[in-house]
Amino acid sequence: MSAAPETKVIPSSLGPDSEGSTGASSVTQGSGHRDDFGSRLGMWLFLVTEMVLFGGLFIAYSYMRYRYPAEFHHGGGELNATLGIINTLVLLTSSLTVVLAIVAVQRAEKKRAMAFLGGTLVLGVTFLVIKGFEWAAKFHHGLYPNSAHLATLPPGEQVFFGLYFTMTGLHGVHVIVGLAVLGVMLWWVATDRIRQDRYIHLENGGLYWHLVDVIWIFLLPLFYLAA
Amino acid sequence: MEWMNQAALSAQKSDAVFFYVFGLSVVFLLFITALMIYFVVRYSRKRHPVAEQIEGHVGLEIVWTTVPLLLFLSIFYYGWTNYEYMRQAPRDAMVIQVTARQWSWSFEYPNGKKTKVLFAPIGKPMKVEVRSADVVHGFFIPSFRLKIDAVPSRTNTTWFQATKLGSYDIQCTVICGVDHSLMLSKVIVVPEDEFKAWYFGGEDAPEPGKNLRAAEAHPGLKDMPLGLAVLTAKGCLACHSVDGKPKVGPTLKALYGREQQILVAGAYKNITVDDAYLRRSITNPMDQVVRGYPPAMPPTPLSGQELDEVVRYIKGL
Amino acid sequence: MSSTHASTAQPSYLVDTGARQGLMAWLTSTDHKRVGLLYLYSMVSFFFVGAIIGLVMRLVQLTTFEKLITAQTYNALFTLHGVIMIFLFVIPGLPAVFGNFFLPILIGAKDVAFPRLNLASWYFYMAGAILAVLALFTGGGAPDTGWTFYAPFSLKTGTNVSLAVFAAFILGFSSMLTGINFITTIHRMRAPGMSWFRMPLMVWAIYSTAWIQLLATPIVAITLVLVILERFFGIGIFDPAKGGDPLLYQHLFWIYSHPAVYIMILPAMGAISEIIPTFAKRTIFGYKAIAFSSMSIAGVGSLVWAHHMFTSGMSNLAQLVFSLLTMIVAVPSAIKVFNWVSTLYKGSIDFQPPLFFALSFIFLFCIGGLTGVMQGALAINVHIHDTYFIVGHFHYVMFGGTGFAFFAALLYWFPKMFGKMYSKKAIYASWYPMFIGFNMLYFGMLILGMMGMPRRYYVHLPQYHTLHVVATVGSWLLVLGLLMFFGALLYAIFKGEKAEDNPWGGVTLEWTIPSPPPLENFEEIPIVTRGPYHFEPQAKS
Amino acid sequence: MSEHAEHAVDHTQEHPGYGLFIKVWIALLILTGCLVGVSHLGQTAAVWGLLTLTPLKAGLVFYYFMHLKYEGPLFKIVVLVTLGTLLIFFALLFSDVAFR
Ligand code: HEA
Ligand code: HEA
Ligand code: HEC
Ligand code: CUA
Ligand SMILES: [Cu+2]
Repeated sequence: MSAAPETKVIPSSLGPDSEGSTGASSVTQGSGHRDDFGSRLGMWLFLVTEMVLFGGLFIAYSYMRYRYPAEFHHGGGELNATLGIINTLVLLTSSLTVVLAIVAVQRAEKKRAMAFLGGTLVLGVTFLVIKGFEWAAKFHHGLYPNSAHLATLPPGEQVFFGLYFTMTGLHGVHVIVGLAVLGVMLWWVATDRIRQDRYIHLENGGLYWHLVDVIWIFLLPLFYLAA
Repeated sequence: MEWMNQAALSAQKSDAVFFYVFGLSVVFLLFITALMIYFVVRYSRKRHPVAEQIEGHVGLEIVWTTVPLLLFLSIFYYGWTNYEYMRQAPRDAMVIQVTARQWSWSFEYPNGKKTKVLFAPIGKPMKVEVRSADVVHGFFIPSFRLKIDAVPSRTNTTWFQATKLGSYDIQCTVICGVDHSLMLSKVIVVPEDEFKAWYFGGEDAPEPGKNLRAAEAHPGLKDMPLGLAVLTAKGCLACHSVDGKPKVGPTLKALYGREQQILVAGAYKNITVDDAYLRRSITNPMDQVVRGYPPAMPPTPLSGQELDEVVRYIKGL
Repeated sequence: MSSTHASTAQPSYLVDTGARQGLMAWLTSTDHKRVGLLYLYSMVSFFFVGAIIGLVMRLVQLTTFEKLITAQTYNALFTLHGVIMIFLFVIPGLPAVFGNFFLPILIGAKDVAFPRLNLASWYFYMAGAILAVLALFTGGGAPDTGWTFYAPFSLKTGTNVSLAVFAAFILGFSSMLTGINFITTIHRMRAPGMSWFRMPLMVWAIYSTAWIQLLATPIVAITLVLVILERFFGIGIFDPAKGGDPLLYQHLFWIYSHPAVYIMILPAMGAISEIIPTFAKRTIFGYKAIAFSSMSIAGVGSLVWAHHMFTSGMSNLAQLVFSLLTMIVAVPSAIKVFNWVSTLYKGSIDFQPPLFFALSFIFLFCIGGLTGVMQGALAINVHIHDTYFIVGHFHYVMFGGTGFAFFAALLYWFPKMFGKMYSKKAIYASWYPMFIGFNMLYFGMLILGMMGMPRRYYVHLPQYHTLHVVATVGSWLLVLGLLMFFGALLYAIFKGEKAEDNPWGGVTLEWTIPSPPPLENFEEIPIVTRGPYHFEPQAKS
Repeated sequence: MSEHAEHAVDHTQEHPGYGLFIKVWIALLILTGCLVGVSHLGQTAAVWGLLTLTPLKAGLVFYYFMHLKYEGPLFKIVVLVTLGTLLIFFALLFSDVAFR
């Protein structure tokens, strides 16, 4: 009595497909084609989690800023805005080079693609170095979580610096991860694993790097400019 | 039953909403359960061999979306109106400062009197301002259906107006460490004149509700050795036992003459417990902390005579 | 019966075909069915660990263990019980087991979109679980803060909160990766003809769950990271001594942890929506209403978090808003309940163990949900917040709800997964002690809470003792029932009769393939031409 | 069945060239300059700059660098849902913080 839903039969050319490395056998059903769209969807969904992750911190920031406007203002004054702005330019440019690398790959300009990616890596490292100097200066002035000096500041400023170190620190971690990912991409471009007809990994790696950039776009005014 | 004891206005308000929701819930639960059982029996395969394929019914969907919605909104509204007043104390309410700390409560009245149990005159609005000295605690009087958290760095307020004489439990409801479940106190509702006599009386005016408290709060306070009575009244026994049981602080049993390590100014030192040490431990607890214990003991002001009694009592343990 | 697959050439997924054999073949398999079973075995094991701790806590309330279990140990016990049950049992819950196993089959796919990521999620899960267990024995000992890790106590306590919190972080990661995988799978891998409104309701449930996992889990991840940073570096965001705010912690924690309760219940509701039509032999009542209610639970469920904080000293406005939204989120659950019951109407009901457990689910979930509504009403909440009433509520929804749905789903799909049938008599027999014990235990808790018994209490005042005894006795009955239940299933795995391909007469895609399914699920990808619960009008009785 | 439209979208068709992205980059630099300039005008101006220019910059990166412009509706919805969720979290949280 129980009838199954009427099923017709279509030949399927699908086998377990080990192509690609993010998706393994992620194959659009019945097409036999690898599913770049699916991979990008997966990446975007991952970016969603990253956005919410930092979103949580931004919410914490605005909560605290609402409570301590004056202290945040004062804390922001202690930061080195010039370094922050330079770093913004560095990161924006690195974002550009990534997207140019994709264009280059699409046009099968391998050398150029490698140059662009290499440029991104250099810029990313520059960002970290500048950030390192900035943090070092703060530490030098006794401004780091739990420091004796910080304990003498008003509570709101302690929170400000707590947030500053947490948010820029977490962002820094993402920069490092992004550099590692793009390093692999560079390697893959060099070895032709990424090429004109197959560059989904580079696209996904680029998406990640851009998101890291976007987060910094928000961090700059929150800490250096408008605080 | 004891627990349905509505000892304050807030209890009546809360219970009214509760019975409303409870009634609705019982009706719906019985209805749904009865319907399920009826269908299972009535449309069992034996009685009803051929199922009818009914895809749905828009009218019904609308009904069972809007009816529950309206009921839920009524619950919300009733819950809100009966609650809202709890946050706004009447102007003439007496303000009591409640301080929670691991693991005790203390109460301070506008005239500076401090107590370990809360005295409240019947029929008078009392505003409580709850603070915490360390972690989050919860100030909870079941018989008043009243609860407000004690959050460090904040002052939370609520108020109550007791409607029944008696003594009611105060419990801590937020996990705050090992002795969370011992963080108890009482609110003692007394006739107004009795309260006034204590409140406006001097230093040594007898606490109100004596007859109540002797029985309920500290059974046999009168019959105790003086030292023990002080320990009890001052709340020391929240952290110290006199029978050797480990609690937050070291036991006071066989303490006198014991050899132990204490932390003085950052370094450990071996000492033997003697009179002077005991006195210092009690008056300035932070100066010397016993190894293995947290520096958690609050300084408690004891009169000279009280201190003598306590030390004598500890010696004898 | 349409068992057209008797002569299938493909071996079942349970047979090792690759180079690796035995355990290694399982630990390295990216087959979604095997990953599902890995989750099943690990989760049930953790469930037992958590359950035994629950049992011990009940004994503590009888004051039998006063010597053995100190107040500190008790605090560690309920923390661990909560962490295990929440993060290792009900949150991965049905999606990790049945979602993994059946999601691709239900939509006519050969696997999930990212099979290796899927296996990786399981490893993250196990890593988190192992860290959680390690947290017991290392550092300052087992955490004693409750599963909510409220600051500033969690910042101050000397116990090993950092590691436990880190474990929860890893588990959250596992949960997010699963969510990503499932959403992509549902978007990309549906068989031809399987349009959105031809998807079985389990798929809808998993889809909405996956969105919550994506949008809420990162918040708890960052919150837990902040707790760790706070403990190691003292960044001060939650620490009032430094200007931080404990309420911010509570907000961030519940922004995730309330939606998490819907992560727990939605797939359970999905499974119920599969079971009821199959045994009523008729199409589900109000398919779209149920599908949309899943999505709206996911949506509105993300907006009610602060109903856990009514007594924390929030603003009046926030109390009003969150109490109102809490009421609204109950509506889609009500819609589901009414549609399920209506699905029985004019069916031809074949009363079998899975249906029995599904109906028990409805009953217990209603009690849980209705007590939830009581908690959402402000005037009541100020009384019952942080009492045993809450404990009763969430055991009703999590154990009576998700737990019983888990059991129902296990009974329903067991023959498909293992190709064996269990003894129905034994299952029926296990229901009685389980159900009676359950209600003694948790209804007792509800009354205790109304009386004012606070939760997380090592010792209680004398007026609460009688009901604690009742609850404890109930817990023994419950154990008895559970032992019978799992005993019967365990016996069936090894000695059970061979199951038919379609023992219940179900019509969703999983019943068109052999039991147990072959490695590739479908020999040919099916083409779907109708809705999921299409029962042919029956010819004869 | 919009999904099948998704399948059909062939991402590899018209690719934007180098020039477009460089223009976007220049726009981003200019916006950064504006942001810095505005922040010297005082606290309120800085906050307004933050509230308007920063999302604009982020939008450019999303839209062009992250190729959102060239994707089907699904990805746009995903991003909007995420931002919407965050916005609601934010608003509801402030129903507490701002009214205490
Ligand atoms: C599976 C998990 C799950 C589920 C599904 C729910 C569902 C609900 N929960 Fe629950 N809840 C928890 C798990 C869950 N909860 C946990 C773990 C805690 C405690 C955390 C801790 O502190 O440790 C908690 C705590 C908790 C609180 C905080 C209590 C406090 O600490 O003060 C509140 C307050 O509003 C609440 C409300 C609700 C509501 C309104 C629902 C609704 O979704 C329920 C909707 C369902 C129904 C309403 C039933 C069916 C409907 C009908 C039959 C319609 C007819 C009815 C009427 C017209 C009345 N829950
Ligand atoms: C799904 C979630 C879940 C489940 C199923 C349970 C199940 C149980 N819980 Fe639950 N509980 C929680 C989630 C859950 N709990 C949470 C989140 C908390 C809050 C923690 C906190 O405060 O932080 C809590 C808190 C909590 C408390 C409150 C502690 C307090 O506040 O002081 C108590 C008290 O009794 C309790 C008891 C029990 C009991 C007796 C069971 C029983 O139902 C368990 C019975 C089952 C068994 C005993 C299994 C039988 C099987 C075997 C014995 C093994 C046999 C093996 C084979 C056959 C292979 N739990
Ligand atoms: C909040 C808990 C708490 C309260 C209340 C408390 N104490 Fe203590 N007490 C401690 C702790 C913890 C120690 C151990 C650390 C230290 O020495 O400071 C201690 C140590 C002591 C010691 C030294 C014990 C030894 O082994 O050397 C004495 C004596 C003492 N307390 C007496 C008292 C008296 C008398 C009172 C009441 C007026 C009291 N305590 C109230 C927590 C408490
Ligand atoms: Cu104080 Cu619990
Ligand atoms: Cu909730």
